[in-house]
Amino acid sequence: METAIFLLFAALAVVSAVVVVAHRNPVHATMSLVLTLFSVAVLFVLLGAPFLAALQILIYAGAILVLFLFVIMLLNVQREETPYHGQPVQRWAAILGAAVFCGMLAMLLFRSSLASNGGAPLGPLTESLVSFKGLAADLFSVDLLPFEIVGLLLLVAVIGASAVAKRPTAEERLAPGRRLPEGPLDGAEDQPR
Amino acid sequence: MNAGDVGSLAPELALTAGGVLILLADAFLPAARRAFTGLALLACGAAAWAAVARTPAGASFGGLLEATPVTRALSLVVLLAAAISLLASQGYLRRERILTGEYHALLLWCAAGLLLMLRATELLTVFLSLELLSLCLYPLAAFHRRVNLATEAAIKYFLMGAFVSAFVLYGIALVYGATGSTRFEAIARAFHSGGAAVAGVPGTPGISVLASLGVLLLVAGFGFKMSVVPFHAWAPDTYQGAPSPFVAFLSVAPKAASAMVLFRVLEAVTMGAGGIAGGRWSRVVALLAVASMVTGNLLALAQRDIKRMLAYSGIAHMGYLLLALVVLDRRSLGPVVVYLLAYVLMNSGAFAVVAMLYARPGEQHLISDLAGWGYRFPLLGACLTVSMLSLAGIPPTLGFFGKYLVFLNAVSDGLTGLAVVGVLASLVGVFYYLRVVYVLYMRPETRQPEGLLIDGWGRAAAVLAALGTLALGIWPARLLDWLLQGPLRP
Amino acid sequence: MDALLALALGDTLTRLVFFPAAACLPLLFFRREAFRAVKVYALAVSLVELALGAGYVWTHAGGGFARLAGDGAYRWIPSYGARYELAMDGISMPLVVLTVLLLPIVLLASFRGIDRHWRSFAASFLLLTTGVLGTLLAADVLLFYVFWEVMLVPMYLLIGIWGGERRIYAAVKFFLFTMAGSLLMLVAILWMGWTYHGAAGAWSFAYRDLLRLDLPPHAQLWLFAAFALAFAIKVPIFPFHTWLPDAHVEAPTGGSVILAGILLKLGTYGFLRFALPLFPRAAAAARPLLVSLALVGILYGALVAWVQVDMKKLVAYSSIAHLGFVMLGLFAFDLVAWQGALLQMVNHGLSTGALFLCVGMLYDRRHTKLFAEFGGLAKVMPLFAFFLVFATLASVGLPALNGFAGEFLILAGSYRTLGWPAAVATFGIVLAAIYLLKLLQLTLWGPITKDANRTLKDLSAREIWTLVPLCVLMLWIGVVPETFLKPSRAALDGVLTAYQQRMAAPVASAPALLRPAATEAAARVPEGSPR
Amino acid sequence: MHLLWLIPLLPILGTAMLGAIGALGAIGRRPPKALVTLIGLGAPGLSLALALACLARYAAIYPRPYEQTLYAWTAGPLHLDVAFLLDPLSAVMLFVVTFVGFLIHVYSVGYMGHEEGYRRYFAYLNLFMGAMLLLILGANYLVTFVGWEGVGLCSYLLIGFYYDQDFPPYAGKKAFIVNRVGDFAFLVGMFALVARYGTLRYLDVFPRLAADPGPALAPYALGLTFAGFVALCFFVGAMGKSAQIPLYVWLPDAMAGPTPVSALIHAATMVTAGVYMVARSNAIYQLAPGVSGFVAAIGALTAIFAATIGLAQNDIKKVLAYSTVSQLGYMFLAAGLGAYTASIFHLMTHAFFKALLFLGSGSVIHAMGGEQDMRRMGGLKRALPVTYWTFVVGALAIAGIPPLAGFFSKDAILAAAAGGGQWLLYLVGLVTAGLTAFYMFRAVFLTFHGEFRGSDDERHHLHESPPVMTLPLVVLAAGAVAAGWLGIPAVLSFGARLDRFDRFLEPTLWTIAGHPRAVHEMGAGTELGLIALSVAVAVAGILLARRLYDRPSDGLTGPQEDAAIAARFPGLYRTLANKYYVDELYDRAIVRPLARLSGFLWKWIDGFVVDGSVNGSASLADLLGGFGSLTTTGNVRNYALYFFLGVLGLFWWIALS
Amino acid sequence: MSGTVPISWYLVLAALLFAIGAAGALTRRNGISIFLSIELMLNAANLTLVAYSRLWGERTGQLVVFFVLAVAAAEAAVGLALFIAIYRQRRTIDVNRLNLMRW
Repeated sequence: METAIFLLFAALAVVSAVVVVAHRNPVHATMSLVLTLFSVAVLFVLLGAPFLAALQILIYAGAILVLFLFVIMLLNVQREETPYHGQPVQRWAAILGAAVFCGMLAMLLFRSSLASNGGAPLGPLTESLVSFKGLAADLFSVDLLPFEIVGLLLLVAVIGASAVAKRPTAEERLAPGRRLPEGPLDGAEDQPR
Repeated sequence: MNAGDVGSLAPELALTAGGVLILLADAFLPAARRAFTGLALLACGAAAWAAVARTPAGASFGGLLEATPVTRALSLVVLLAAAISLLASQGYLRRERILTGEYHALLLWCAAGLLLMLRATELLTVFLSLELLSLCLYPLAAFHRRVNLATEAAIKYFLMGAFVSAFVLYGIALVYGATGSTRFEAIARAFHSGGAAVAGVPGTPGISVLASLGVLLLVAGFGFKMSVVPFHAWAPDTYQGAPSPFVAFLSVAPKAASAMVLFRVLEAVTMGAGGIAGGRWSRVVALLAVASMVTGNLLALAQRDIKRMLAYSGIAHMGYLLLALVVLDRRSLGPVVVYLLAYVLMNSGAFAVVAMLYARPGEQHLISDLAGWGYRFPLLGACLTVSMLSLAGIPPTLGFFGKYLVFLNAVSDGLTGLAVVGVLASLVGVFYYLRVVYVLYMRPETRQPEGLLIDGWGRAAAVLAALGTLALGIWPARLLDWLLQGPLRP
Repeated sequence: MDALLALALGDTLTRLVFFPAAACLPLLFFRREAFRAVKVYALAVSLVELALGAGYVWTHAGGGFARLAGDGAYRWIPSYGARYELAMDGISMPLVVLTVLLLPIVLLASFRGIDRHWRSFAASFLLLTTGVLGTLLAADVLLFYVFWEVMLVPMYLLIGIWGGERRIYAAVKFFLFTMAGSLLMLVAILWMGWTYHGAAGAWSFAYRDLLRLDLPPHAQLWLFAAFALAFAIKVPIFPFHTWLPDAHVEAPTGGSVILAGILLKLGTYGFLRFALPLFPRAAAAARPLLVSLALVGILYGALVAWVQVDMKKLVAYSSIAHLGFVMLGLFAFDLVAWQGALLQMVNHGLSTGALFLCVGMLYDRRHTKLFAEFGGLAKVMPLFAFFLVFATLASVGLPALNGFAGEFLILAGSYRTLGWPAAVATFGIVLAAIYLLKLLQLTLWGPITKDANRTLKDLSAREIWTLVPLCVLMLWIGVVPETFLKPSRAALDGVLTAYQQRMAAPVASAPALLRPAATEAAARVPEGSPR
Repeated sequence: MHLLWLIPLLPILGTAMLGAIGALGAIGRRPPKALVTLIGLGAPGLSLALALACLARYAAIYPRPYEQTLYAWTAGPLHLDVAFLLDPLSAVMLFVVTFVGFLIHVYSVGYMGHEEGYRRYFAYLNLFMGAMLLLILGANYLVTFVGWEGVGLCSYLLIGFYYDQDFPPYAGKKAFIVNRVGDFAFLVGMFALVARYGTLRYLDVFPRLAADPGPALAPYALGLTFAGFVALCFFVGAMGKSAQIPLYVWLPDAMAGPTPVSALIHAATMVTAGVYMVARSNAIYQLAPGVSGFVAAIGALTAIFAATIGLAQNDIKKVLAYSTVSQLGYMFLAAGLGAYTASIFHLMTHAFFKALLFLGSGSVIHAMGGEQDMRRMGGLKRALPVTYWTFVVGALAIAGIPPLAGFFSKDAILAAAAGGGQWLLYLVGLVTAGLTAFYMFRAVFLTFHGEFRGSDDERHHLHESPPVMTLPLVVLAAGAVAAGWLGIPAVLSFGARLDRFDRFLEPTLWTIAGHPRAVHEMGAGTELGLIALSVAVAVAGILLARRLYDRPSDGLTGPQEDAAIAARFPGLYRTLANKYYVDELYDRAIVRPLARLSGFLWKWIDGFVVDGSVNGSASLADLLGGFGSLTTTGNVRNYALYFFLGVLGLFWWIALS
Repeated sequence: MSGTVPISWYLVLAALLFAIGAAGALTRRNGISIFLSIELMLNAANLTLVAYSRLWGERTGQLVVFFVLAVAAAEAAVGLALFIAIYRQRRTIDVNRLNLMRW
């Protein structure tokens, strides 16, 4: 039963992942990433982390990827990329490298972590592992510091994003010898030598 | 969470608070913008004071952070870089009409992230603070919104950074998988005993190659932040495009913190294992060091843009720095710290001058544009010269002294061969550093200065750096005596 | 702190070394265009420095300069064993005096030739002096290295800023050549410090401590190679010499004088002070090589000098030949030869310096150094002719002038220990006559061919005053060399005997041993607070 | 006698003073000529007086040598005194140099009177005197060498006295360099002595050498003994200074200097320094018979070689120059044969008559307004009687006509050759004597007899020289007549020991155990026969010259006669006239190859090999950098790939290790 | 559920996903696509962490994942802002064409 679920969603994850990296249209890629994330979330459940699974779907699929879609639409870049022109070396080196990487890794993994639990099925899921309580407790005890850091991190993200994305201010437009940017998405100047 | 923990966070808190204050001021009384630099400097000063005086030595947050003389020293190094960069920024931001609070805030928060990272003794904390500072660096690189190069630099930096952080995270996962913990001392124990770090769990007999891969990914990740060959390629583009005064920070501070983390990682792996594993890792580091020294110097030779040249030279310098980490022992830290301090002073100083002397951030910063300006701007010329000589490792500058310690360390680790490679590489280096000097003083002027804004802050930055380089180079005894209390004793 | 004060103000080597550097600071307060004031100030400073140097030598002459004595040792970088220690003995004394003597002369000589950036010019010269004196007086090997490098920068600026057309090429070449050698020397120094640390348990780069190291022969060979390379490039010895002609041709007159007069000596001085005493066995092993290189230098330099078309190049190549004699003398390991070599270092500084001054005077007048542009000058510039002939004869090695005294002792001494190579070297004096008389022939004698030369002014009083002291010294050394041989005798003897003892001692086995301090007890000075 | 040191010093001081008053010239006031003359004559005059005084005092302690040490050079174990030695040998030289030298100074006052470089001239000349006196008074090789090079310098300066012309400075340079070749050997010899005995003092080194002459030397090869090696070195030195084959080439060119200079330096004193040095080192040469033989051979060869060249010269000074060379050869012949006293004897007489001849020629040139070509002279005896007669005396003296000086000294040499059984050398000497007589009188007849062949204004310009010039001529002529009487051989003095000269010099000759000095035993008959023979040859030479050039049977004037001879033996004549093409040979064989080599070294070794490799490595680094920086493509995907592959590579490496 | 599926399967799956993501990040030209691939890699890492924490039976891994989710969000915000900015100036986010600076 469990094995079946695993195989099903593993396959789903891989396939959709391939679509993510292979599809020319960012929108579709994003969509299939949602699929991948979902199947991974399922695996989280299998691994006894239902809370994370939920977060995965809520935050990732729910928030982040929507943001992606929004930007893609905004920049309206979903038109087809001309297929990987140029740099064939780059492409093949990348694919080959990834294959080798994955291969070596898989080999080692089989060896080592088979050794790790001797092929025997894992022990039963403990309450401490699955329950939200433990997690929540940790956040305010041992992992308090990371929690605070993440708080600052999010603030930084907001400020940083706004600082980058906002259009040049009126004051900046007065900067000597520079063309005034027009339009909502405009600011291109300083053509390089 | 007890008082001690809060106290141990004092420097970071100071910086964060400074950033928040500046943002608020930016929002509510924009007239005060001229004062932001001063405010930010105050925050840095407070942080420095806190780091030295207020931070209790030892672990805090249940061992997520530690405070040792080394971390203190490195904190000061980072804050020094921040201060120089801030001083240099004022004029630049005003000249470019982009003087807003975000800049200072992000810089301060970035410094906070760095302080956290170099004090963190646990991988999760390390990762988070790494992300924190990276997320500050990307917007700062792109801060000059009207300049194509800046945004492009930021994009490149961001894509590389995200890509690499994925690797780092995977590395953390693998290490965690092999040892069952993310705390360095636990990891060290695990590597030592060759078993699991968590009590009552069936340990893996012998740390598998997977663990090594994990460590390797971490090394690569922080090697990337330090711009070590072959993880270096982003540096030249980013340095060239990003605002010069910010590069004064970018090119030094993250390297300092990353070096510390790198040391911790390698220490955890080798201190215990020693023997075969130790040999393996010192071979890796040696390889990276040589690659960086040779590549960095040779490629810098071909540069005409001073910022790119400094980027490649930075790569080379990280190579020298790694020489000290080839054979890990407590002795290695002394050279590392001194070298980083030297590097901060001379490199930030150089970029501070560059920020003032080049008025067109959107274009190439050709060395040849400085022709004859050594006489037009005697002070800045002198400062730049000092920086160059120091980078070239010529006494009596701190740069020489740093090299001296690094090479001495290498020699006394029995790595005379590496030291020889190092000096030969630095011979190549002398050539392009001298180029700047002779362009400054021995070539006739080719262009009139226009649109420059050279303010007292900037001069202060340059002079501070140059004087520091010279003074500490001539009389480093005090500095060392101070550094060498605690674990640095050779 | 008060110790520092005492060092800075007392009659100490420290004051001697750092006074010029300190005297640079007031230069900041001169107006940029106030050349006249700067000139006067710089000259005054140099004269004070000369007084300081002479005074120090005078007051300390009592000890006979038999062994290194100076301000005592101070912690400089205690944790890594580097110390600040300046000391002088009969080996460094003559060169120090030469340095402080040449300083005012070159400044005076530059008054007309240098027409821009006088503040920087004066500063460069003063800093250069500090570097040179420090190099000569450092009694701690690391300190020596530091000064050795410090010297480069001002010289680089001198060549690069006030030089001729290809000045940048020359300056960079000079810098890189020297760096190439000295960087390897740095590694060797570090290695020695570490070895000492291993043997004695404490870091030290002090000269006298490293002297106590008894290194196994193979280690000595490597270290010697590193040191010798650095010094050989500075001297310069044959295959490493090509930076010299370029540097000389491009450098301003003053730069050439200092370069030839002092910087080159630092190479030979380094051999005498460091390479030979520290690695006796390696030195002995490398002797055939270096002797043959010295011979090559003597003959090669002479022959190449002969076919030059540019006066300065001729003189530059002649320096190669002359220093070949010095190298020969050093590797004769004979007291007579060493005395000659040391004397010859001074001689070369005087006579070649004078030659460069003369060439510079012509350059100031005609802005060319090519032989083809001159000829028959004796008619219009008799005084100049006199001085040029005088200097030329001095470096030809005419008896009763300084060159002869040095060369005679070198050759006489090295003949005793080396045999025929000395005879071969002696042939160098014939070649010297050939190319130096060519110099006279093409500049002074014959009919005046270029009209521009008919109206040349003879030497001004200023120019005469730059040359007179040199000529007086040349004559003095030539007639009564004893005055200059005596102070260095004891010191050289000490070095030589120490060398012979160590050659007699059994070969050290790795790892390095520490020889009992007793053997150096003679050469020790009590450490610590200044006396 | 304790003022000995003043003798060399005075002329040097004279130079200094002349230079000092020259400095006045720099300020603009020309120094008064009278003052120059005063100093220029006063200094050598004083030292002449002193010298005579010292000699008088020395006669008291004779034969004990008197040594005076001023101060020392000390370098390590080596002690070299600056000291003077007065012994018979140096006494003779001292007399000759100061006496002849002073006369020539006097002569110069007249000769150089109208020259602009008057002061400079006397400065140089005084310096020369000083150096020469150092040379001969030196108590060790070092001091001698100082003088040795000093005179070399002065000859350089004086040959090049007319520096604003092309040739004289060149000739001076040539002289200096050729001399340097000799000095090189001299130095090596000294070094050898120092290395072995640690001293150069004559009174030390010779006994030490005699005591332990050293083995046959491995390093020096040539199968020489140590003594032989040193002797050879010193002789090579002498070759340079005294113009012996193969180093004689500079002397003829040296005639470019003012004539009194030629008289003083290149005839009377400096060029004889080599002979003096060999005689001084007689102990060494006695220890090295082989080398002595070599010396004799070279001497003989030079004598006849130069004499033959002298036959075909038309420049009066050139004739005298070659005759000087040939006479010097004579002296070395004697020295080589072990007859050191004879060589010094000849040296002295030669100093007189050769100086006389030169000054005479100078007087002629002076009268001819600078013309030196005998073909443009002739019949001058009417215009210049004093010059003529003194010149003839000199010619007779050198030709060896009794009872003039040359006869005795030359005879002593020939006797030595014959007595030593060296008949070949004797023969050479004899022939040379004949040739000498011939070309000297060729010169006499061409110059003074026959019709004047110069231009008219020259004819009007002709006049006898002023007394200040003729007086020295007369004095020297007297010397040329009488000087020989100091050494009248026993066979002519009917047993009375009149050979004072030999006996005077006797103490300076060292007797070395196992090396008996050549004492020639000849029957009085043989000796008289030989004397007669040599006189006959000389007379024959004179008569032949007279027949050809004075009263030509075929009515040809001298030059035409030469032309005729040239037509008869073209090859031979051209060879002689061109001095056997030796200068050309040296130029092609030594000078040019050396120059070519140097050029090669400079352009190729320096420029190409050394600099090439340096700059090459620099540009190689630049190239690598250039290509290397192409890897920074600007495309971030590539950067990521580098990272990825880097990780992969390291991972692979670790996984394998 | 008592784990009948060996942990190694999860790990291999994660490795596979990571490799796919890496390959995508290296081959795509569209900046956003690259960023997507990177997100994929992050997720693979997460999976590994969770799997290991299951293996060790302790929570650290899960906690890390929890924080990483937040980090990913923040990264996305900044990154996308950057894309907007560059698009403003260059009208493209094709990294092949973002090469004003090179060599």
